[in-house]
Amino acid sequence: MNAPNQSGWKPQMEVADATGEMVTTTGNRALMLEEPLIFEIGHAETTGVDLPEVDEAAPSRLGGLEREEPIGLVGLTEPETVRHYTRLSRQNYGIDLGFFPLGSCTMKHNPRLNEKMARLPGFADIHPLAPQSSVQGALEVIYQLAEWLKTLTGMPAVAMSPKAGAHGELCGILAIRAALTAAGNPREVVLVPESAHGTNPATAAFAGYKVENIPATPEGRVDVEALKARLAPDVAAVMITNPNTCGLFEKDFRTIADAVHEVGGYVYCDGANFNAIVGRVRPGDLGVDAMHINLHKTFSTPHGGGGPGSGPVVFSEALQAYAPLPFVRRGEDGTFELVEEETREKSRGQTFGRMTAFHGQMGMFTRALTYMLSHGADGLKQVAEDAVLNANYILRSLEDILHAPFADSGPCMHEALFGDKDFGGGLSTLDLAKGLIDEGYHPMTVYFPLVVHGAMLVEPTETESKASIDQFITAFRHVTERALAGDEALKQAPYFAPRRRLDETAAARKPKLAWEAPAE
Amino acid sequence: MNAPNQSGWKPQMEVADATGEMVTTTGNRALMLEEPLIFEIGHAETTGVDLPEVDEAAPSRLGGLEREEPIGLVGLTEPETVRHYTRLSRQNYGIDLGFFPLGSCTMKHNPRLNEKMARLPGFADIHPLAPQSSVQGALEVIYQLAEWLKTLTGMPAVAMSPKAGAHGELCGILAIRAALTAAGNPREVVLVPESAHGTNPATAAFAGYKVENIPATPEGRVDVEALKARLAPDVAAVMITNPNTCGLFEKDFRTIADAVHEVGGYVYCDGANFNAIVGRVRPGDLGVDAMHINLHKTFSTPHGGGGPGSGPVVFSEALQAYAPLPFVRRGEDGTFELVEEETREKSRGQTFGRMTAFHGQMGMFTRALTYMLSHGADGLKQVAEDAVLNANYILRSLEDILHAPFADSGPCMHEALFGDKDFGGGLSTLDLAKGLIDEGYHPMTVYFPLVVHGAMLVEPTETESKASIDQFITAFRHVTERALAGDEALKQAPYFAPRRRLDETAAARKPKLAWEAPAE
Amino acid sequence: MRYLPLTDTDREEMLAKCGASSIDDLFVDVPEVARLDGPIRDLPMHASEMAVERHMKELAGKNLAAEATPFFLGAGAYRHHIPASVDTVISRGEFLTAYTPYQPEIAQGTLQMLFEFQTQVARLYGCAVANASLYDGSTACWEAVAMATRVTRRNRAVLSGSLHPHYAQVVKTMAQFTGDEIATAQPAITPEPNLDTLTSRIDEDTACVVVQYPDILGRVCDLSTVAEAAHAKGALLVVVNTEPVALGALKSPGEMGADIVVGEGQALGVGLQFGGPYLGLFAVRDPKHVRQMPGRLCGETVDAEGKRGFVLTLSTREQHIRREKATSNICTNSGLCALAFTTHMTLLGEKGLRQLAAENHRLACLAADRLEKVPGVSLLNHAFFNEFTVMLEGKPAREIVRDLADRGILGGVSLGRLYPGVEALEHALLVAVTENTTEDEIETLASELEAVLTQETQMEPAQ
Amino acid sequence: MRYLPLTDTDREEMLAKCGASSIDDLFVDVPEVARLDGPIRDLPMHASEMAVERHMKELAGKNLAAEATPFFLGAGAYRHHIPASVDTVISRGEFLTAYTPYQPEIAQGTLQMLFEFQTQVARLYGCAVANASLYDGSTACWEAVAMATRVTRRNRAVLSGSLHPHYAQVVKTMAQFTGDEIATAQPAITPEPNLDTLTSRIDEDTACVVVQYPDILGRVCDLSTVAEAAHAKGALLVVVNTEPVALGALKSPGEMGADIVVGEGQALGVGLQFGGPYLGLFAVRDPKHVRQMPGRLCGETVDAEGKRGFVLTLSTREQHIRREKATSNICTNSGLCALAFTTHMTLLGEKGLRQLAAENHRLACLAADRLEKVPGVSLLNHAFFNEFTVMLEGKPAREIVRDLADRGILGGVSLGRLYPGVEALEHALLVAVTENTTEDEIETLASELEAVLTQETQMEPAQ
Ligand SMILES: Cc1ncc(COP(=O)(O)O)c(C=O)c1O
Ligand SMILES: Cc1ncc(COP(=O)(O)O)c(C=O)c1O
Repeated sequence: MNAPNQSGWKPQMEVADATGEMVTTTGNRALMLEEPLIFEIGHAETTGVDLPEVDEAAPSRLGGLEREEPIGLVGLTEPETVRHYTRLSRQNYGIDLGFFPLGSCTMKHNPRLNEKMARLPGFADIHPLAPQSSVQGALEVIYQLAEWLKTLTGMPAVAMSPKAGAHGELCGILAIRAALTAAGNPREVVLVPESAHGTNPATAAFAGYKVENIPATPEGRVDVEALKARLAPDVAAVMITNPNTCGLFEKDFRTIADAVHEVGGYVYCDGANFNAIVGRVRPGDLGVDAMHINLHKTFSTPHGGGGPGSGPVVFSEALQAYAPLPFVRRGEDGTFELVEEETREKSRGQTFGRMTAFHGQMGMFTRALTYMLSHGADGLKQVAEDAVLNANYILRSLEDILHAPFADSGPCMHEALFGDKDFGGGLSTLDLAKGLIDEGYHPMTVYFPLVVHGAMLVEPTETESKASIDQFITAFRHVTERALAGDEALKQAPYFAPRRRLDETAAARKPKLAWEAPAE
Repeated sequence: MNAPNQSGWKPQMEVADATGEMVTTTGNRALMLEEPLIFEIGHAETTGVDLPEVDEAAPSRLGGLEREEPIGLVGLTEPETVRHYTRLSRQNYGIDLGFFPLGSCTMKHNPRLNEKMARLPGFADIHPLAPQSSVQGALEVIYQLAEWLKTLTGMPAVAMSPKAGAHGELCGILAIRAALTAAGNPREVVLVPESAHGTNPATAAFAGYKVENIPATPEGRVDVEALKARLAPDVAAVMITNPNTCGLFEKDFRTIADAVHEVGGYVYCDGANFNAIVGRVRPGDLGVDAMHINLHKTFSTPHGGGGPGSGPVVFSEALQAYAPLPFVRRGEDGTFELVEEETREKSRGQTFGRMTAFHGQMGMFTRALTYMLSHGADGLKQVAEDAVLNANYILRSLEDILHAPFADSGPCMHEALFGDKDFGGGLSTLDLAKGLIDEGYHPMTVYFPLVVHGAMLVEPTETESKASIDQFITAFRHVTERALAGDEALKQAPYFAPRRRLDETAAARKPKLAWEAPAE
Repeated sequence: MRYLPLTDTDREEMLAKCGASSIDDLFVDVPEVARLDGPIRDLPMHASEMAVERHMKELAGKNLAAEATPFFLGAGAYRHHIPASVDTVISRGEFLTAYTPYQPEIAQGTLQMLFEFQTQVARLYGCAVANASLYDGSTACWEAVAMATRVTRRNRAVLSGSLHPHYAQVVKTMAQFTGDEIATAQPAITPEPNLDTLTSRIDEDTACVVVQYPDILGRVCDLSTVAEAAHAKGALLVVVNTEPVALGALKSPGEMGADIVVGEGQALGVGLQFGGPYLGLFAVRDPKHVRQMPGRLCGETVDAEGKRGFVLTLSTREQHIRREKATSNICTNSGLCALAFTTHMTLLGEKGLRQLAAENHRLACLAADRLEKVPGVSLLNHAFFNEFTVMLEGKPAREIVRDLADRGILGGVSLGRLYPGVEALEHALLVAVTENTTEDEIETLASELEAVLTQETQMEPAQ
Repeated sequence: MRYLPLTDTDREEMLAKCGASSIDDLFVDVPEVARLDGPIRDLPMHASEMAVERHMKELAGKNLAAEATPFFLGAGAYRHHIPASVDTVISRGEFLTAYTPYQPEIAQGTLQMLFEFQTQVARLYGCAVANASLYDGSTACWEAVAMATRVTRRNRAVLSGSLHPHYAQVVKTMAQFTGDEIATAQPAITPEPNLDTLTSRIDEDTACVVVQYPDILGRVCDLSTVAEAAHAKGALLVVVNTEPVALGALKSPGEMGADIVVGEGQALGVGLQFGGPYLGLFAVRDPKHVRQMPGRLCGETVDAEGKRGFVLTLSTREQHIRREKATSNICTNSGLCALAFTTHMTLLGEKGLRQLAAENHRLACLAADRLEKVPGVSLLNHAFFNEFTVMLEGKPAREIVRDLADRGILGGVSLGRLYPGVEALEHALLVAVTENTTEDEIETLASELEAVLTQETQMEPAQ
């Protein structure tokens, strides 16, 4: 296809700017640049690589399955490719640009040394099935990281292979189910607080359990009495997030754990918020049986616009034997061994199986280990303390104008939770969030947890300076005042972003999920 | 200093946007972010590195010259540093963002393989004075690049050490002066066309020559007759840019060269525009005695916001012996040798000396060699052809509405030259340039060359697609029509850039060239 | 601490604002039992970048990087040349340090990229719709089985014997808890997969049949008959692909009637990375199945000014809305790997991908022919793309692989490692070849293999 | 061609628009004699990224990277640890692929960075104003001499004997054409530089005296007396610094009365790079000299809305305005190296720079003490920062350096290489130590040096 492009896309598109004035013929606004789809500028004949021309006469052993029809792909040369993605990137907000207080997501700075180390050929260019003698350094990375995680959590075992938090949750619940099954009865129910992240109930259901809600107290914590009342031999496990999604530490976790253990159940802890306590509290001391750790949160492996993550799961004595394969063991001679199905007999005889092909998110392991070595035990403790201090500072700097439902429940942990009470003119949390976008911020998490109306969950993390947080507070107060005053203009925000508010309803009504050449 | 910052800089700054509406309290406009100076957010006590605390008691052998007074520097942690420079970078325009037709500057795409190769420890982490046996690969890079340059230009020798084009000019003129001096008389005058780049006369003057202008013909080329008329034994050299800065090929270059040689003078060719002819024409065939090559133009080493560059100079037989030190020689045994003062006796006995410490811009050499190997002889020829085709396409697509003084002088080379004739309402080239900024483009070179009123020199380079150039033409026509129509609004452009027009007069009247803490 | 901006003065001022006299006041809710006095013992203290870099480089130095040796490993992870500009793109802070695009007005970069990615994957697979990525091929395989059970309301899945054993393991692991029944088999060591035995296992209770293409032995064959057989019984055909480059030369699964196509996308843009992070690809041929898909979907829409824009859509399938009724529990996926994949694919384009596939096949044919000439080596496959199985006489393949490694050659994957205890596979070696393989390296493998095979058997140290 | 977007169809359409039947029509103005028919012969054709990468890696592999060996080289180029984030910053496309900021409204990133850079350099040097960079230290040194002649309207420069010989060479090379007179001398091998002999060479025709600090032998001493002597005669003091880290511990040249301070900035952010690109620093103590400075200057101003912004200013000094009357012919400078320098300096800050300097000095003292214990080695310097000179008995230092290199140690720079033919310096070895040097490496150097010195002399292959 050699037409200028496949879609008849015209390079110019008359578009007015936010204020309806100052039209540019390109639709660009100086450095705020429009960018078409690759399918609108690429060609089937264009390529950004220099490979030998296909020799049609060459012998083929494809069993007569040659692909004859056009695939429908287009290519760009390197200059066009670099520019296309650079322009797209400029329509994105990231931690590198500014404050990104997305509650429950721990958007902390991603150290660049970690990126550099992960790219060393010795880590990036090795095959998962290479003879183990040729990858001792890689196995040692996994081993060292595992040791750090066990020590930081005070737990005896860890499964490294889960690919993200939710995968870790599954890993933990499966181990619990395996243990219960081995004991004769997998049981039926997993108890989950209303305030829990969606992955908790979804995971329990995926593992074949019935999910029941645990009520919360007015102060935003698990209602221990109600929970105890529900505990019975049909309860396989409770899944509790601690610090919880309201940003509070579950004071009575230990009591809960003991009660659950009493009825023969297990305690799963969602460790997504580990950043608040890392280096200061060991979940193992709280009676946890299984907990996943999001390396892409607490240990700063980059979120990358939605992943990849890594969700190792630490286990108590009781569950250790059921952990999945593979894992790394250090031999007497100091060499490292990857224990797979092949060698399973050697241990974890009761392993419930395998979570994924190969051995987990190596690229994240190297980053997380680099992060841990950089911070050390003292630095990690400081991480938790500064994260919690920043969150409390924000809570106390905003509670006077913004509804803070749990402000009286004591100090918050690493995130501050607010609600949209008293907003004027029918304005909502969403409007405030969009107003913050114009001010140059990524909004906090909105409408989660579900237990608070118009919830706004603000997680500053420890990598923000006081000056940065002070500016955010000023901006947040400014927009909040507009919201309380019912400022109409806020309904239209954002004004300055690459796009105004997008029509999500239309998107869902008749989904357009792939590009199609417009009919001639 | 532990105050939040040293300047009392307030994180918030009420600023209206372009249209005077939609104030944000931060001054940010969504992804268009304001950023203070490091001195306004940094602290003397803050640092982004982890080094041992200074031990005041440690033995000092500084001869009692300890620095007692504060230096006055501030530090930022890594998160703040990465964000500071990322935010600043977003206030910049670069080739990666869009079309950058800055005439005479050859803003072509910078291949990323080149960046990767230059960062290999084997190139980036070696010392210029390391024993030569330990840096044979580096010497081979210089040698191979030198061979490429000699072959592409058809010249017998090359000096690799000049740091940029202007430095190369100096190198060439000094070699000429050395040759003339050796012949008994350095002579007094260097002839330079009015259309020449400012570095040409500046260089000649720096080398102790009197500069005289060569007049141009109405069609934009050197006036050969006038030049011949002026040639005399006092003329040391002529400096001619070919293709010239009007974007034309100097047809009569060979004739001129012969005439100059007849009176015992030398021909210096400014090779900044080599991109138009690389792989298609060898300057050596035109009678050139010395020519610099901007590796940061033709051979795509990045401009980096103003450098570094690299300006190797090729020499004719006549000048070869006077070339500066050092240079790389290949021994019979295939080993490479760096010839320095130490070993000068071995050759270039008459070298005029040394242009710089060490051996030149190695980091640019690796990039340029990578570029050459990628393109090859066929690719480089295509580079010149596509660069010239793109420029002519622009010339012919705009000449109907924009004054193109030399449109009838035949095809242009790699750049198209226009003037601001017939603009309405007192609008000028500058206004058109600022209008293009709003449209999402970096303007062309303006007011150079001096021979054309309100000159606009458009150099597309070969790394732009037709779609990209078509969109530019559309935008350019749009803004040109506004200029011809005398559209008042254009006087205020740009509207959407990080800053509106800046007051350069005020800047020069009382220069503020360093930050100073505001008086309390 | 180079990553922690708060100064001591900041901390004091902020504690004061919080009415706290010390940081401990903010941790009062932590029960006594769980409080630690100082930094955790048995762990090192913070270290400079220089020191950490030394440590990590030392560890990296203990691994034999593929670039440093003749390399023939595959079995679900392939080593292709990744253009330098891919790393430039994924290193852009705006991509690297962004979160899932929950605020679309300032996430159009990620969203448009995902829309382009979904389109590329759908077309590569010959499907209508692809999602925004899953963890990896193996988990995508399980998600496909789970989806098939939802679509068909049946709970029995038939896995081909020549499905990657790790993938089969993952499916079986998950199924044992969901109560789904998984019918598996061992790969038959035949030049061509026996589709009849496979189709014969499909019955009225079968939700789906899962086939790998090319399969774990590198074999390729037309799956249309399997599709027909499955559809005849009201079951879905799930096709698994672990080498996307193959589809630049081979008919797409969609063209052969696959209902769900899943696979591993690591081969493009992502690299080996010792097994992760990788990229799970997931697509469906029939748009009507979209609402049963797992994972995120990016869709086109318009903004308040009518400009085209992109958003995450159909979220009512997902855990954050649907909770226990979600189609999957996945949240974080493989966003940045998807970016690497789509960037590489954009650089290739239709032309480049076909050239890349052709070059891989050319070299693989070369290697197969050459290895067959080695005494004691026989080629199993009739057809293959860039990976094939050879049977070795004498020692088990696992020992041969170690012998070759001792000679600095990564000669292939022994099926014995993947199928511990399966006699029939002990002597099978899986050899993969890509554009990165030189003809010299093929020659080296052949001659070294010959040397190893002919040297009299001797005990090797355990791997 | 992966870098050339035009398709053949594009080319046809565009040629048509230009009224050309073939590309040759656009090159008609090239005289017959100079036309080439095909691609230039004797050069290879285009190659894939994979092939080029192989070739370049092979060349890189032939060099002994400093990170791979005990390393003690200095003499104007120093190896410090560069934080990883520096490369992140200079790799941002908006910085990397920008040109000189001629359009300030869309170049505020580069301009503000330069303003911050100028401020840092001025403060480091103890000066009022610094420019936006020159090529490197050696050319900055010549520019300083040239500026001094403009300011004083005199044309004689006195160079200290302990100025880096390459710098002296560059100054002499330039001066021979400008007619300026350059008085040079050899470095005297004394524990301290003899300032009296230097000041005695200053007379009424002297435009400036040029002194390096720390000097080429690593020596440091108070230059106030030289400043006074120079000023007494109406001459300027030019101080050259090749190791900016030293000024984190040592009094600044400005404090000692230097009028112009120039130096090499490579040590911070830029790296070794076999000698280039490097970073020329240039500053003046007295603002009144600003209009005689070479190179670009970035200044603060406001935009039409009153917002603070930055522009290139005082351009009437420069070639593009002043042409033959410009203060220098420089155009392209070292912008990206300035960015690397300023980023590294921002990461250090006052505290980090002082810590870095202290650590360098601590290790250098350690090394000096240890090497002095080696039989046949004596320390020359009384005072030094992170580099010092040792005198070796027996073989010339140049051979010792080669012997050490053969043992995989880069033990220092032999002054013999810098001063060919100068007897007195034949046995002098310049040893540099930075935070990158480990105490083990110092021990290794000492013991290997001992081994080399004691082994009986034998002919070495020419370097
Ligand atoms: C509280 C909580 N639990 C679980 C998860 C799921 O983790 P992941 O996204 O890594 O699967 C998240 C992440 O958003 C979370 O915030
Ligand atoms: C025609 C011409 N000559 C000389 C130069 C000077 O080259 P450099 O900037 O590399 O010193 C330039 C660069 O702008 C130029 O365009």
